[in-house]
Amino acid sequence: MAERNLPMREALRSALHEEMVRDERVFVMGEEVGAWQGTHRVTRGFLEEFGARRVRDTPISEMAIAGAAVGAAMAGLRPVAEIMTINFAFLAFDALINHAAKIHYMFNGQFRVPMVVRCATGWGNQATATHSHTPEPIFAHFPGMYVAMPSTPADAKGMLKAAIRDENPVLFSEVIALYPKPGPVPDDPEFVLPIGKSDIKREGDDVTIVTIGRGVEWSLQAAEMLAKEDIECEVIDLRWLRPLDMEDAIQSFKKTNRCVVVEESLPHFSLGSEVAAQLQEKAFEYMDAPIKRVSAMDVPLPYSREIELMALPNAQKVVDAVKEVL
Amino acid sequence: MAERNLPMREALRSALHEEMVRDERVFVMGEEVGAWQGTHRVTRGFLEEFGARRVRDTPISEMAIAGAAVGAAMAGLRPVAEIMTINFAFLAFDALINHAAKIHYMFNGQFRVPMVVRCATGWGNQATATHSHTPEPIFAHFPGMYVAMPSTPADAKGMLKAAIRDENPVLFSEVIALYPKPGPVPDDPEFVLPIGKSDIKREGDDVTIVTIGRGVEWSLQAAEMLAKEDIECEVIDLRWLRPLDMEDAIQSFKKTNRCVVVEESLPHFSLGSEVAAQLQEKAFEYMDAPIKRVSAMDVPLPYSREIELMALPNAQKVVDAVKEVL
Amino acid sequence: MATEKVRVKKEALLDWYRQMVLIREFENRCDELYKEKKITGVYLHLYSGHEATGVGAVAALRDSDHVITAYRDHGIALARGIDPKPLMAEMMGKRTGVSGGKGGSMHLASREHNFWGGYAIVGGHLPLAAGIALESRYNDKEDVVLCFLGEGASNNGYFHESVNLSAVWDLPVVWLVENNLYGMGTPVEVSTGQPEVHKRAIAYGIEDGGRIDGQNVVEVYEAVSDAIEYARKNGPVLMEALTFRYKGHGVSDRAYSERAEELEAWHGRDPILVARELLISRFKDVESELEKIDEAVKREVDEAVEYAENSPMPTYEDLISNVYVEDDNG
Amino acid sequence: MATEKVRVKKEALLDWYRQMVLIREFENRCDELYKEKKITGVYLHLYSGHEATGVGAVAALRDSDHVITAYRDHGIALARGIDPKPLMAEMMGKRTGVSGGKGGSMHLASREHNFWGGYAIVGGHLPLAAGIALESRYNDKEDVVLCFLGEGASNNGYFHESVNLSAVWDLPVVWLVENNLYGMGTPVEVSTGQPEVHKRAIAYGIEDGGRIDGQNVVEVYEAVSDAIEYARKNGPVLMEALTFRYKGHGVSDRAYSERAEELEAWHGRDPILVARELLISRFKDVESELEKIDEAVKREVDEAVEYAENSPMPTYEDLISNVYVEDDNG
Ligand SMILES: Cc1ncc(C[n+]2csc(CCOP(=O)(O)OP(=O)(O)O)c2C)c(N)n1
Ligand SMILES: Cc1ncc(C[n+]2csc(CCOP(=O)(O)OP(=O)(O)O)c2C)c(N)n1
Ligand SMILES: [Mg+2]
Ligand SMILES: [Mg+2]
Repeated sequence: MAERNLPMREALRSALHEEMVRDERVFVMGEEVGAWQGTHRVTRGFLEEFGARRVRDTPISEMAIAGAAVGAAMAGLRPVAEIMTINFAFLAFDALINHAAKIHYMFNGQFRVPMVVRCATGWGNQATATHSHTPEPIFAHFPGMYVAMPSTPADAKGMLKAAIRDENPVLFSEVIALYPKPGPVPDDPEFVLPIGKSDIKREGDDVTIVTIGRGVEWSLQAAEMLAKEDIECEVIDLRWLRPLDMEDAIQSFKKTNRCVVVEESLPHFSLGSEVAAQLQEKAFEYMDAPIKRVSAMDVPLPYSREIELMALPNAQKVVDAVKEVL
Repeated sequence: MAERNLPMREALRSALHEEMVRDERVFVMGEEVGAWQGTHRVTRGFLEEFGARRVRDTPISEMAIAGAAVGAAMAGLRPVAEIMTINFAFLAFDALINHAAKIHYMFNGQFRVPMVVRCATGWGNQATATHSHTPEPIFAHFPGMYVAMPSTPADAKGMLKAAIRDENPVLFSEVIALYPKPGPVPDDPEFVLPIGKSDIKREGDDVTIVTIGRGVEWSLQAAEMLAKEDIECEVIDLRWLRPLDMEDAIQSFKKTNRCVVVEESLPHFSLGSEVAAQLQEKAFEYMDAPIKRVSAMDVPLPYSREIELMALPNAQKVVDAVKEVL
Repeated sequence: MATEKVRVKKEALLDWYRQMVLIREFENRCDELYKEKKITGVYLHLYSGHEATGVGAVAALRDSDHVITAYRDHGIALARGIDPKPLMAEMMGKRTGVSGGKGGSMHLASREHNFWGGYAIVGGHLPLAAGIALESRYNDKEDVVLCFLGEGASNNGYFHESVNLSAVWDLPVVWLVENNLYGMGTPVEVSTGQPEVHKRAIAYGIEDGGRIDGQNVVEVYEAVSDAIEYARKNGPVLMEALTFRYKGHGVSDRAYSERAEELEAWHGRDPILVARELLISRFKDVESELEKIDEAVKREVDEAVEYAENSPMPTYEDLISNVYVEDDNG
Repeated sequence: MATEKVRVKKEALLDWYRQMVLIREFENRCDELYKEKKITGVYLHLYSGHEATGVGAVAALRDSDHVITAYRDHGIALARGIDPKPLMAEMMGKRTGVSGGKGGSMHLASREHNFWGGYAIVGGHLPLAAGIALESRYNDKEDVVLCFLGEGASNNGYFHESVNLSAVWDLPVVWLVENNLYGMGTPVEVSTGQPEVHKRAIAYGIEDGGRIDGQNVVEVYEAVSDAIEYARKNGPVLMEALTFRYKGHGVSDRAYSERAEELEAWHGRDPILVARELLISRFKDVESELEKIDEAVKREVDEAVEYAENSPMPTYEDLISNVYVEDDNG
């Protein structure tokens, strides 16, 4: 199949573009998505091409952005709302959790909420404590809304298309640090990945690394480093926090009997907690060592570059954790 | 020591009352705390006694209630803000997580935020999907703010006093179903429990039950039922989700080698996940069985009584889980 | 925003009278059923006292227009013509309820009536109203959204952001504040520095639909008709209807003894009384028709209660369904 | 809200001139240091163009009054008299920075100056301002809070809830909107139906402090002085100063080529130029004094940069400290 090498930003842009061309009901709304060309340039050129009807700049009103997307979706449109960074989605928490995620259930299926909320996420650029969250687990805590977090340009395209076409609300987290990173992306406009399906990003027999988002990069780097010492890691990219697909992870763990969970988020009540809890429950007999977690340190993020990096996970920390479980 | 039998509601009321008498800087604010006497009657009589300066009714403005409490605390007061139910704290998420919890750190200790946000929490009274959350784990995910959840009237008093006297922000969750439940409460106005200290609510050698809030009641009931079959459960009440004190739980697990975690919250990225993850990590050699979790079902909460109860944990579900790990 | 005052026809007025009596009767019955523990749970917010506002405003709509409101939704649902049977069944948490027993009193809705539901988070439905109105504009339709909200809700961030969004996008929404002077126990002067909520229109540069008498169904109908037509052609309108809540905030809340005097005054301006007097003064020999209506309504509510009582409870299957849309009809 | 216009003294005007030049110089240097990668990170929002608003408004305060603002905070910090050295150190993430290198450009603060900080969540500091003002009222003090915010921020729920709370509690806050006509790339007419933000005062029943010329430091000083004195005695005031942002929203944002013409027009009304002309027209032979000031400011900023460059980075100890208050001085 034909493919091109694109940065994740462009993969997302082409997915969104193709879906807007395909389906007249799809439109984008959010702060700076139009005239400013998108804070992260994902909607670059859209206002010119699709016009102000389908590319809608908004005031700095996160509650209303999310809530209006809910209403528009209920009424039959397919909004792709951008909340500039997921930090600001805290202001839309009620609209997302108590409205987007609940309305289909609460009214017994009378309404559907086929909306996507795209958020830039993640940290590592001195954005400081309020602007550096990677809080996807807290959104995925609640039923009713899917939560996606792609790690490669191809996944980004296939997952965003799946999110837009799905009948349910999806929180779509785009890791800022990954926007510029390139990778091969299928040209096929029907390249749509299944919702809630994890992916084996590298095979190996010695240790299972379960991860998501930016953690995939650290994990693959760590796997490279460990391969030099003849330690073969299997890297499972969960891709979705909800639905959380643990099948590949469990299969892999049953083979390797050892696991490290790698995430960019904070350590408590988080992805690592859930994965470890499920593995020990569902594959207890296969545990040869405790499951280790590599997460951000349990501190707010500081501005100053050096100490910020100390708090962030990286490949070396993954290597160290893998060695602990061997 | 002299004590009285009080419902949790009254224990909270007396703690708050005593602190307001003790410290002129302590005041309450929130929706219906004054003239209406408090939605949950915890501030009954306060407006009459302390006057409108210290008992402040607010508009329906959760963002401003939490945010103004932050400012007042920074400036030297000790606000005890009430957010009527924790569901509405979703609207204050940013004020709590990005402001209350971050300001001390972000400004390098220049400011302190000694505030308490009291919220009624929990479900089981047909309050439906938007009004039935027990979402403490998602607040406790973030560093900077403590999260308390007492299970008895005495704990409620001692923990609320600790929260008010502490120099850090505290989210104080009061389980609605426990408000009317009575228990002995020390009269001593200096009865202050330490922050972040768990409590062994029942001793036993066979299985460790780790729980919090309303889960304590279900767990103690289950322990009674199991004792009739000669199964002795140790019930650990964590009392605080942050700081999360795992010492008692780990000690107990090293003795029983079996554990069930019981919580009222949803199952994913939750308290059960974190406790299971920590136990398998810190006491791996002691695991004789997988750690099981009893949580609410992974659905929004419906209105209709019977099906609502199906989704809620209860003593029988705890009994079943304990038998699974035996 | 002035149009000719339409002289309301007798049939219309009689029908509004019927709707108001139906709402009152429905609410009274809910109150009783709650005391009998046939309706259970913590929340049940009665519309008694507000009838003229709901009925007059909804009467101004076309079928293709949209309605959305907060948790005090029974009266709006009835005014929109939804059968009392599945409404009463919802109160009792039955499978035959409009929301299958999953939404309850605060979450009535009927997609086919373009009644988009009651919502229990104060202010939470306001951006939804904006979004629904956006679909109308997006697809070049003429439909308007009538969004009810309490005066208490107007102090929430949702209000500000949603009304402002409706302004910048010229959305066809009529923001109708039911100003019943209290939010739970808080008087409007305690909850805002601007107790005339309609005056906030200027903060968004939108049309100020004024403050109207929410006890007079004809006045409400006429003013809301004007607002709806304005919104259809131009953009959002903010207006308020002065009314009063007869019961506690919800049935499980204590009644307000301090309010006794105020309450009595408002009962003197009871919306049903006002309509009744208008009918009697305008049309002769109408009393017997009114009596017939009163009786028919009682029967209708009896039947609704019977239907609800005889309906089955939802099952485990219902508990776990509709968490997600499982099919793929997108 | 009319008081006698105070005739501003020469020393005051010279000092304001100095402050404005200091801010301009500081910001220009930040811009250069960013290009040299000595200041790093994604966010750095320069105050250039806004100088008269910040300096004139802060000049209206007593030392015991309070100031709080958003992330565009360098100019306010300097106007409040904070030493440029620890401010510049903060830009570079140094341990000697006002916030120990943990807050960065967007989170400058100095408790001893009653400068309560810059805040990066749009609108997030508004309820904090209300809370700080509450302490003043609570303890019967006379202190006022001057809260700066952007016109873009005024469309956020925080604005509505905070200003309304200040109204119902009669809090001594001056809400000063720095209306620079854009929020990032969004013109004010696109972000609200009411581009004259001060008119929103009526939505809360509070004092409307009007729209003032934010380029003229004397006008700002006088109008804000009136507002502050009003707030001290009565309650909140909402006002706006029209100004303009010379640079991109932040240094890492692309410049706005479409804005070139608009920008040129505003440069014609540069706040430093305006003050300079006023000084020259009013006081003879002032030019040499101005030159001295210009030079002194350059030296001051040089020293600040040197100080910052020579300061140590924070350590692991700093990373993990101040997450919680560990002592117990309550
Ligand atoms: C966000 C939020 N805060 C608080 C509540 C609790 N609450 C329910 S109704 C209500 C009062 C609303 O008053 P108003 O908007 O005037 O409507 P009314 O009840 O008078 O019809 C409050 C505070 C809630 N449901 N949601
Ligand atoms: C809640 C929130 N939403 C969005 C942003 C991103 N953002 C930062 S500054 C800004 C524009 C603010 O404009 P304005 O209030 O006019 O201030 P100015 O930058 O013009 O000084 C935006 C959208 C944010 N920081 N916080
Ligand atoms: Mg009301
Ligand atoms: Mg601006």
